[in-house]
Amino acid sequence: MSDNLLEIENLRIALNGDPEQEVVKGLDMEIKPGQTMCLVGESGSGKSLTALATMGLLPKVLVPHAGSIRMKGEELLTATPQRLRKLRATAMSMIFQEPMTALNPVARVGAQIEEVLEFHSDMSQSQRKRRAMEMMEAVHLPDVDKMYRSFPHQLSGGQRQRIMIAMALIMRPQLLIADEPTTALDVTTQAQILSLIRELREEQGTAVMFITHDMGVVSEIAEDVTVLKLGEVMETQPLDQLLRHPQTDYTRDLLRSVPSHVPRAASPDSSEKVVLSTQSLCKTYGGSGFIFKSREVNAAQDVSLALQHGRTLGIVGESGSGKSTVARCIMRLIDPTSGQIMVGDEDIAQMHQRDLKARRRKIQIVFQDPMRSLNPRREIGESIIEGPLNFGVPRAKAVERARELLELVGLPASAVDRFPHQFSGGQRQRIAIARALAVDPDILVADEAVSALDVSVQAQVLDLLAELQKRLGLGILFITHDLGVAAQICDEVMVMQHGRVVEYGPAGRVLGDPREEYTKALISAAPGRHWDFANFRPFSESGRAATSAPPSA
Amino acid sequence: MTDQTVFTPGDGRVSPLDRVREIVFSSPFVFIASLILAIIVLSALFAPWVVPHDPVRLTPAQRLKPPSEIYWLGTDAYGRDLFSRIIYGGRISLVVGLGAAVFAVASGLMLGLLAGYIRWLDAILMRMVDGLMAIPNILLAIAIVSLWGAGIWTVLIAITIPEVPRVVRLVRSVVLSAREEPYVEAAIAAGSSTWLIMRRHLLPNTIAPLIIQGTYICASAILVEAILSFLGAGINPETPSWGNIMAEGRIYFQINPGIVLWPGIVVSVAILAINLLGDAVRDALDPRMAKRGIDR
Amino acid sequence: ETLVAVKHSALRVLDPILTTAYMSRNHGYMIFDTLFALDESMTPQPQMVDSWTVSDDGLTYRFTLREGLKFHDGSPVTGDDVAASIARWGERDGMGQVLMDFVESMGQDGDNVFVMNMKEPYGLVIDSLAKPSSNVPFIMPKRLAETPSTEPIPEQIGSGPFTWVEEEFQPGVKAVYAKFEDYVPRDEEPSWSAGGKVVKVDRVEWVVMPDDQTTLNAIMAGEIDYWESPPSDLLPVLEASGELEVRNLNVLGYQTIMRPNALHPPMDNPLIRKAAIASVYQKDVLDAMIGNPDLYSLCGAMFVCGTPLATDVGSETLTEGNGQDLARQLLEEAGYDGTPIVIMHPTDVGTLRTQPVVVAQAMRDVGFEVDLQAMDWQTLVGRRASQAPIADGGWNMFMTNWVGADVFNPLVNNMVNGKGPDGGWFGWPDVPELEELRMAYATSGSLEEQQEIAAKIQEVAYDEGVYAPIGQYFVPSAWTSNLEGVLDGPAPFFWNISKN
Amino acid sequence: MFGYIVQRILAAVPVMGFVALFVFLMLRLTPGDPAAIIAGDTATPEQLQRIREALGLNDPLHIQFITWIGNLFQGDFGTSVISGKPVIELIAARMEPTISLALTTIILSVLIAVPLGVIAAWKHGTLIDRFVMLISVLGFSVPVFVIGYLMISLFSMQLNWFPVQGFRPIGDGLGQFLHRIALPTFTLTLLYIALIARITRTSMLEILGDDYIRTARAKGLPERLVLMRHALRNCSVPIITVIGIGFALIISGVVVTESVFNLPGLGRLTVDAVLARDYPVIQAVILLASLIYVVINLLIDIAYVLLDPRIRYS
Ligand SMILES: Nc1ncnc2c1ncn2[C@@H]1O[C@H](COP(=O)(O)OP(=O)(O)OP(=O)(O)O)[C@@H](O)[C@H]1O
Ligand SMILES: Nc1ncnc2c1ncn2[C@@H]1O[C@H](COP(=O)(O)OP(=O)(O)OP(=O)(O)O)[C@@H](O)[C@H]1O
Ligand SMILES: [Mg+2]
Ligand SMILES: [Mg+2]
Repeated sequence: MSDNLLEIENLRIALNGDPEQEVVKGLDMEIKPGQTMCLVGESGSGKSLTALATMGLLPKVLVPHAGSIRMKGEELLTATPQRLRKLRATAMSMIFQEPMTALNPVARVGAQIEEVLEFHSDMSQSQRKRRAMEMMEAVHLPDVDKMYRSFPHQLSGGQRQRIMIAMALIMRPQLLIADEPTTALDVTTQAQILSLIRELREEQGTAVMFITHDMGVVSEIAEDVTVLKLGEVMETQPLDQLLRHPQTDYTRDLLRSVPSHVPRAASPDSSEKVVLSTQSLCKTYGGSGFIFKSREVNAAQDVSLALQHGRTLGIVGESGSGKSTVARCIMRLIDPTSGQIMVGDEDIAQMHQRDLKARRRKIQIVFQDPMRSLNPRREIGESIIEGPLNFGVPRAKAVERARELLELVGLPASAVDRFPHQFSGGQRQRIAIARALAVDPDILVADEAVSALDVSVQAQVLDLLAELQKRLGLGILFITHDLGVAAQICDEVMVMQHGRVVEYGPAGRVLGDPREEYTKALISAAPGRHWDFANFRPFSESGRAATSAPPSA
Repeated sequence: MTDQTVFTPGDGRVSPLDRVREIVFSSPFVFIASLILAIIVLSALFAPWVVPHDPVRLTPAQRLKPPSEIYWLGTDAYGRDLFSRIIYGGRISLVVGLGAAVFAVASGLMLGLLAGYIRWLDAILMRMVDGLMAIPNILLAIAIVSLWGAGIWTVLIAITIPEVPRVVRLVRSVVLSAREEPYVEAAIAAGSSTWLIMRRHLLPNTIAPLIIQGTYICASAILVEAILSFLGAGINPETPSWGNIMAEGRIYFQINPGIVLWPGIVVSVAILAINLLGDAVRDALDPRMAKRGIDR
Repeated sequence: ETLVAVKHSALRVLDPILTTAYMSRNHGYMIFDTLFALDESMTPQPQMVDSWTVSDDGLTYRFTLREGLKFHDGSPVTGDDVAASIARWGERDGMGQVLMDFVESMGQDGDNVFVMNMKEPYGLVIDSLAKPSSNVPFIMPKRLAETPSTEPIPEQIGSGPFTWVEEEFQPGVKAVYAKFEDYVPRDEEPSWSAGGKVVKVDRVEWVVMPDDQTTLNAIMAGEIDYWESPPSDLLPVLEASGELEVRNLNVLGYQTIMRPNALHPPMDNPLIRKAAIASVYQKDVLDAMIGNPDLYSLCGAMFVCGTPLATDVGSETLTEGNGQDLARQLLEEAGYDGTPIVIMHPTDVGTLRTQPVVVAQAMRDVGFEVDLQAMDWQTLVGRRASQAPIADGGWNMFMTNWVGADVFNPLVNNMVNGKGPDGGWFGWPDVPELEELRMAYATSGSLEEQQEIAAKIQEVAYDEGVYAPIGQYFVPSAWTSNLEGVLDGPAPFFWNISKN
Repeated sequence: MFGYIVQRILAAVPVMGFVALFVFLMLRLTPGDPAAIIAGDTATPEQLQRIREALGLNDPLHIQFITWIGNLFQGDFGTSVISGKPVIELIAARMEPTISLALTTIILSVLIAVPLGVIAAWKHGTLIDRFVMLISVLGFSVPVFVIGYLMISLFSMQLNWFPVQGFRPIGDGLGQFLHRIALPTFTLTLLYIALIARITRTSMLEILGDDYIRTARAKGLPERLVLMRHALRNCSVPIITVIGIGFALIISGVVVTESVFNLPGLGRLTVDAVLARDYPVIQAVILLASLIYVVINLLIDIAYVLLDPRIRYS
């Protein structure tokens, strides 16, 4: 009898129980009481499935057909549904990735927390309420009385995630499984949640199985780390050990792909002509309505920027700060409320859609979500040539060009007649880039173009963009909330908050030596900023901190 | 979104024929439904070669005969062969069903696309659509038929008109949500015109829901035709349709229930088959249904 | 005690003078009374009238009303009421209009004497006043009878054996009548609408059931007492139940007819009209429509078999079914060019659904092109009034049914009216000879003379192809066996029936 | 909330206006003449003309329309041209059977169909699911009158459990009322079970894959509560929509049931009125039915807001 809390041994999970279609291939793992174990690995490597298998919540089609999962010696895979129900919330509980959808939208959050007590304790109604409120306070929710009666949609993402945590911990389980609990949150909120989990673990002695693909987060929270790849364990090591001495090539590659928070050298020439600029751009949403006006949102206020030929301007800021709004105004996908948008020497801010059509070939956009920005029903070739056809390029020529472009972005030319779902996320994002390039634009707007991608894939796409920029002299407007990414690609950075520009300047200066409080807060919240993953050591040891000025600044 | 998606080599297209085959063989229910439907459609199509008797020829001396070797299902009140009438009746009923589905879907599709994409038109069209929807459909149909005279065209129109608003609303809602999709924005950014966007990006999205709506309309039109006949506002009773065979036969329910029950069974089976097929197509076209395993 | 009866259709219009609808006529018989009434030998008998005299020159009629006749509002019936009622009826009814042509003046002489002065002697005065079917000369209070004949009377007050229960009237659902306690019946035995109208139940409810199948179930389950006109096909089921009585009450039955429109080509040619008639065999029509031979008879008499004026002159093809060759020959002779004949086909009326189908088939068989147009009865009613050409919504032919009593002499029979587009009946044949003959009939003295003229009319009518009876049929009624005293008559009567 | 309701009611005005105009024109521009119907078989053209005059049918169309609308605003729905009774009285007398039947049908259908749908979704892909779906497809595959006849011949004629026809107002006693309304209710219910069970199943299927259902399970809740408390509540919006639309449909759908069971309801009134070209009655009934539809839609929208806190008035 070991002293492990959770033991997973040779866990094999297969689609429909068919050993040919295994998605988890003989996983072993042990978690001791009070230990924090991080599960890392690229998307699809089986992290979530392992967690779900432990909870007994696997989708029906996925069958654990071999191995065992033991909780304090008790086999879970063969436990009855009743027994599992009993164990959930009391012995083990789970927090899910999406705080938006993991809560029942039509029930008050207080009731959702209390529900746990209803089934796992014999407290009275009022006791339950008191306990729930205590727990809500314990996760540092403000104004608990009001929160208690709120519906999920009335809370922010961070608050919702706290509710989830309160719900998971209210019965003081011995094991907390957190499946990417912060991925959907912006950096500041993420930092708060991570420290909350740390704090609760220390107070309650809960063991944590923490799932993430973000090495930064790992470096902040893990004691031990298990690296997964395609359903197999690559290695398990204590955190420091892993970061300094990764045992496998896979782990090494993974660590090398993590974008550094040290800004890259800016492109040398800063006297190039301005290809895109805005003056006092404002966008106000809402305010319309037949009798009763809807609420107004000032999504962008007084935004002025200038993008030079062949250079990259980054826009960073937390979620909802108005980054996309600026991008969409510039693309004239929405109509700006006021201000100017100069493309070349023409103001397109109030231009009629008909006249815009011809101007569109100068400026193209790459959207955040590569799957949704490609029509799933059309071959990707069709998507790529749509623009050229609109601008009068003969079809045969357009297709020829599409093939070239695919090769340019590193895909086989023969891929033109495949459908989007037949590609991986990174490949799709390359297709989206190829599409944007198809009309030979001067300006490329990339709105969170790499946020949805794995670090390794992300790195490839960023390299691609940099290369293209060098070859074609594109001006890139790059929108991201990831400061590491911004540091890697931008020549200049603009920080936004609540629709306003807070700070604007050369990337090295803004990220290395921020002047505004907000920028500082943003930078200090970024997880893993102390660690130089690519060189397997902390920055402190490499002799310069992430916050110090880059050499070329 | 998984990035692990395997890069499937080879041709990604599925030919329409394969698609049909896939749907038909997706479950034994669907297979049987397709088979039955095929039999009904073919026998209606080739009715003149299938039926043993002239379906309109009156032979008063043979009225209300029970099933026999000559008259397989017996005869109706005019001495016409019930079996032959049911086979021929399929022609009208299927034409009404298909016609209503095609007309309703076609006109609803046009109006819905317009409403969904052209803001100012939307308000006007939607008021009219709301108004049409508010008028009770059977009453509207009865009014149209009895006012304009009963013929296959009027019955078709009467059945179609009340269905159009539903299609318009459906298409409009699909368009409204599709036009928020990034790929539509991407098309705008690529300089595509409104019409091109509708044709390339919005129209294909409406197809799956329209097929389901279409099968529903088809089935309900066959029933409404029967109801109109029942209420005395159906197709000219000389021409057999499943509806008017039943309607004419109902007073003989005690004497020869087969006149109502046989066509009733055929109608039910046909509609059942159409519905099952519609569901199967829906499942095939809506990947979410097929892919998503339900957690237990 | 309440007697629940299912009627053949809904009571809609309550004024039996405004409309000729049978339901309104039947309603009239409930709450109104008549001066004279026909007995089962079709002889006029006094009903409200106690005694009457005719002056020797035949110009003055004096009718003395019975003692104690009262309207439902309590006022006595006077000669003035009668005069006003007859005048209103005379505006609407065909036979009444003829009568009015002969009347010089009408009025009262003392409270209960009604006097009628004629311009010249007229043989059918009493027959007119005893007219049994639509429109029946019902007697109503003067204030009601003064309503223009194109507007409905505002109240239902009569002197008949039943009173009208307005509160419970739901058009299209039910009509309710209560026994009129102050009604003074005659002493004679009831016979058709003549004789004593003794009411033996407290209430009569007329209900409408939209579905025959439902009515059948309801009467079998004992939920209703009386079914006025069950479809003939259901009679065996009703008879077989053992608890129901099924009997034909109307010995003259119904005449079903086909009526060509004489205004438009090709049917403006009498030869074509005759060809159409010659193509039809009554037995085919009746077999399809009624089925049971006990319930129909082949009858070519325009004035209905079983009446004094019945004759089979000119009707051989109809009753023998041997006219197809003649029809083809006539078509040839007329040079028929294949123009389709538009037959209006009402699909919502059970008793009219069949004939057009059979006739169409018969006509096609001899070489006609037929365009059978389905429509509801009300569309037909609207459209048949149109004299417009076919292309503009006109028509060539339709079928309808008449109660025997509505067609049993040349004056009431609308179809032998030859006045043409002005004053003729739908179809509008313009045959002056027919009009002369009808006038001769009206003024003729003896039955023999009448029979002779009627036969001549029939001959001319067939020869001109103005219309053809395509069968006589009977519609038995059914009632539960606890009803007694159900009367025969040209219309259904509800007095004399007791329920135990 | 109040403002929202006012706004919605204002928005209904053009809808009703469209219905009024549509119905009016449809009736007047088509053949059929109530005067000919009143006059009967022997009327001369001149008499017809006078009757038309008396009914106001000779006025120009726009005058007739304006008069009608004007009277409507004064609460006057006109009088039936055929029976001479005020339309409002005719309708009032016919409301109860129709509304009763609609209510009993909806209530019974919901009670049966929702659990069926839930079970089918829960047992998705199993034989139970298939069976429930088959039953419900069958429900709307069989013409209503065929179901009605079969019901009567089984339950009334053979078993003698229910009367074959007729209606008793609820004022005559609940027992009487239910006894009479039972068969028509069963008949119509089959159809609505089909509709409601299907939508329940479909929306449950979608919801059951949602994250918060997994959360509920992760909390260790019993399956019954996961389904009822978390899943069902979240699909109430589509279900309510179908119920609401179903209710509106019933108003016209009862025509056949009313005929088969001889219920003196609105459906029959309208059919009779159409067949007799009783314009004021047809216009009023259709307008009323549309109004009911609009009101039900309003209620549905209000229900949305109550059931789903995310939906706001807009
Ligand atoms: N319901 C399902 N049906 C079929 N395959 C599934 C299902 N859920 C997951 N898989 C497959 O199982 C594999 C592992 O999935 P899992 O969700 O554990 O990945 P993950 O490591 O959590 O990835 P991510 O970082 O994207 O969340 C993937 O290849 C995925 O495609
Ligand atoms: N269509 C819209 N109607 C009303 N408000 C909107 C609309 N789109 C965005 N907003 C609001 O405008 C503000 C800025 O939104 P925007 O999408 O530009 O933020 P963002 O910086 O791109 O955030 P994220 O990082 O989450 O994408 C937010 O408060 C958002 O709620
Ligand atoms: Mg995962
Ligand atoms: Mg954004």
